[in-house]
Amino acid sequence: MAQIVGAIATSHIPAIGKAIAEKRQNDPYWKPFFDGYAAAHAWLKQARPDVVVMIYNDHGLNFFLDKMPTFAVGAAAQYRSEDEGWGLPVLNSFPGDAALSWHVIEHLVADEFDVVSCQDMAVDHGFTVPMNLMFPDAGGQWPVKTLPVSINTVQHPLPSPARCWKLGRAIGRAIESYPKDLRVVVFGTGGLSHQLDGTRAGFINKKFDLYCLDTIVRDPEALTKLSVIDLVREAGAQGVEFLNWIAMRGALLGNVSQVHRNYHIPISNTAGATLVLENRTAAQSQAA
Amino acid sequence: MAQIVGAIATSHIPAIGKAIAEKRQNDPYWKPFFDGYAAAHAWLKQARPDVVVMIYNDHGLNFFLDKMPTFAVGAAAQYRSEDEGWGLPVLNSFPGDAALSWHVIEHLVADEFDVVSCQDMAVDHGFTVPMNLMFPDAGGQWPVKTLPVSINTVQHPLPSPARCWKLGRAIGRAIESYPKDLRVVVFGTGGLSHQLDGTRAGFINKKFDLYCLDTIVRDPEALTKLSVIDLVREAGAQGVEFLNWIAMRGALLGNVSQVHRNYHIPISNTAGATLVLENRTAAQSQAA
Amino acid sequence: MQHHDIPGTTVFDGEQAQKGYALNAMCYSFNAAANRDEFKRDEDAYCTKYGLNEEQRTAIRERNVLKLLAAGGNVYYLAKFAGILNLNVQDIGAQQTGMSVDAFKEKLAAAGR
Amino acid sequence: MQHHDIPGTTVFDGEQAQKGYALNAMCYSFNAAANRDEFKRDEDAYCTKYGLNEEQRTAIRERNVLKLLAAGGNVYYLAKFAGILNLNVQDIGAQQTGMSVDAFKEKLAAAGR
Ligand SMILES: [Fe+3]
Ligand SMILES: [Fe+3]
Repeated sequence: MAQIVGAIATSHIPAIGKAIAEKRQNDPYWKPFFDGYAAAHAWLKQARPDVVVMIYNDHGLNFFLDKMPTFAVGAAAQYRSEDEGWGLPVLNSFPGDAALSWHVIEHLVADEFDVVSCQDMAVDHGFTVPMNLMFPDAGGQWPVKTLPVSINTVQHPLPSPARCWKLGRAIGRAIESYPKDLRVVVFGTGGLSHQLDGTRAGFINKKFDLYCLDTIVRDPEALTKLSVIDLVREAGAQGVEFLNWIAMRGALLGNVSQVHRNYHIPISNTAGATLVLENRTAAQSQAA
Repeated sequence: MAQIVGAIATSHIPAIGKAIAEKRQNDPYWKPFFDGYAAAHAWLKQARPDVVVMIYNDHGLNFFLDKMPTFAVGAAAQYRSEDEGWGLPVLNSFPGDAALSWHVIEHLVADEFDVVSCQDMAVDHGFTVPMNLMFPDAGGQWPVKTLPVSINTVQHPLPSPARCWKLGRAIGRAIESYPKDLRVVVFGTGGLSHQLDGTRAGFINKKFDLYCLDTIVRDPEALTKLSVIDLVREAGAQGVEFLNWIAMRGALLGNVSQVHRNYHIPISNTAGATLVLENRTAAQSQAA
Repeated sequence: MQHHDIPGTTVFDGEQAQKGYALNAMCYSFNAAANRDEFKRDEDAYCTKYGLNEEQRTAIRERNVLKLLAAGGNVYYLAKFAGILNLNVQDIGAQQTGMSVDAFKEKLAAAGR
Repeated sequence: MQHHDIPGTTVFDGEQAQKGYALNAMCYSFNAAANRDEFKRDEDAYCTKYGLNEEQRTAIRERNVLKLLAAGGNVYYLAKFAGILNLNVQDIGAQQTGMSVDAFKEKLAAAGR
């Protein structure tokens, strides 16, 4: 059966993609940030995922206001990287696993999640930057299959933290019921606190971010008591991306332990953060 | 407060639209069918709706497999009629009520329905044929505002009858909480039994249709025990459109009585049917 | 994907969808009159534009609905292809069931009695 | 729609969306380089093509982010307009808060200590 061996949460700021494209990882501004990923790379090497379930938010590449999903799940053979308006280099397409996608979609709909299925899908920096960060030696050939899940952060009303948590739980159950021996890592991307628009642009809330980093490991359901407006208030208008982290954490159905954590202010306008979590289910513990 | 005064369920077959466009309502084939709408027209006259909530299924005009919603809710100022591939005359746009749409969307998301919001939307025969049937004297100026709700019947997995019933309940609650004195009628369109594809093309199941027509009035929750596959088996591959009727019925939160019923085989490949229901809530009974 | 034993019926699930995406995308394009005209001018080039595979091209060329379904076509999009050929749902129903159109219509009428 | 008293923040809800659809549609088109080039060649014509109202046109002409937001713009689409102008998020942050870019960057850094 497929197993979720762990999860990685990471910021996905476009400026990171730009720095990678311009090979600036060793610039003084960037070095402390990129160095923070060494522990994640080491963990990924031993985790050996076959599939990455990528929970992120489209920022206006694949979806527009004419048809704005709450939850969208990719079901394509591959996912395209495209120009998002800033002329950054486009990356190689990301392989999908359509059979797994449809298995997940069937389970989510059966669990009463009213998803949008996407058989042709472009994935933006919310997806591509974390892939670039976590697989820096990919050299054009992504070493995993991917399964995108995009959560609406663009057009309020957004799904609540509680709803996103439940989505994560359902994704976890769906993966664990898949009858192929796949090793799966769930990514949750975006955040942490930031705000780009309004006179509160530049808002960062370190105190709340640290609370989120602590709580998401040891008491994630406490986060489901927050409303979307709480997130806007405390984490900034774009800090609502923390919904992706909540869904990611929900997918870990076993015993969860923290492998690594990093917090770095600022990356662009954002409080940058990374979290690596291990998930040990009963099945995995028996096999060990 | 807005009130749902009743509901109309009706088939929406394109051939009806063609017959209307070609002014064939009095042909021998069509006369018995169109005559059956007189009672619905009479009821609508006294119901005087300000808004029609149109629960239907897009058949491949507004949505494609690249982004296939489970539930989509219109939020535009107006909705366009467009060519669906058969060159039928396009109708005048249908006015929307964006404020009401957003109120409904906010409530649905708060009730954990993961809807797609649509700020620019073309509506196909599932929407336009019932409008044409129910407002034959519109003369180009639709006399009501409209709020489209499209349910996926194209790409399995489809939402279950139980899920569609719950959607209807939530729509009913959302409408009844709207602080403007609007008179609302809910339309549920499509069906009844039919199958267009495969060697079972032409399948019609009168017995099951009559069961549906009886049960949807007096014991609608019995229908929530059916699976989508039950509907495919009993009502035909396209008979799954009955999901729209189930959602319509779910929106009627008060005491429901049948005003009119008609059943007519065949219209094109389909068992044509119409149902007019009155909804009396506590508020309405007090006002009477 | 579950397989359901419903006679003469293929449920359009993920498995079917994966087979037929190119074919369905082409037929979805037939909403627009300009696209229908372009197809009519050169069917082969239009099929190439949409990347149809050999099985799908053959089914299109043969106007064979059962073959189009087997190649992953979804009837809602195939109906727009049928529209180009001026075929209605009784025509395609008759074709799929191997009946004459009159016999097919009589079967429908009989279901009502 | 509920109004939330979050300082310096407008929640992009249905009310904002209704104001800004044309503006957001135009900015969404800037994903494609060909559209960005067309806009650069004749901004006025491009705004007309998308049906922007006077308030939105003025805000575009003035490159004023707060005015664009007030006219119903959503920052995710406005970011693509900013990209045409080679402005990054610190540039637009500085503009909206009335600071110099250096002061804005310092404010961000200070939030980390
Ligand atoms: Fe982001
Ligand atoms: Fe239909």
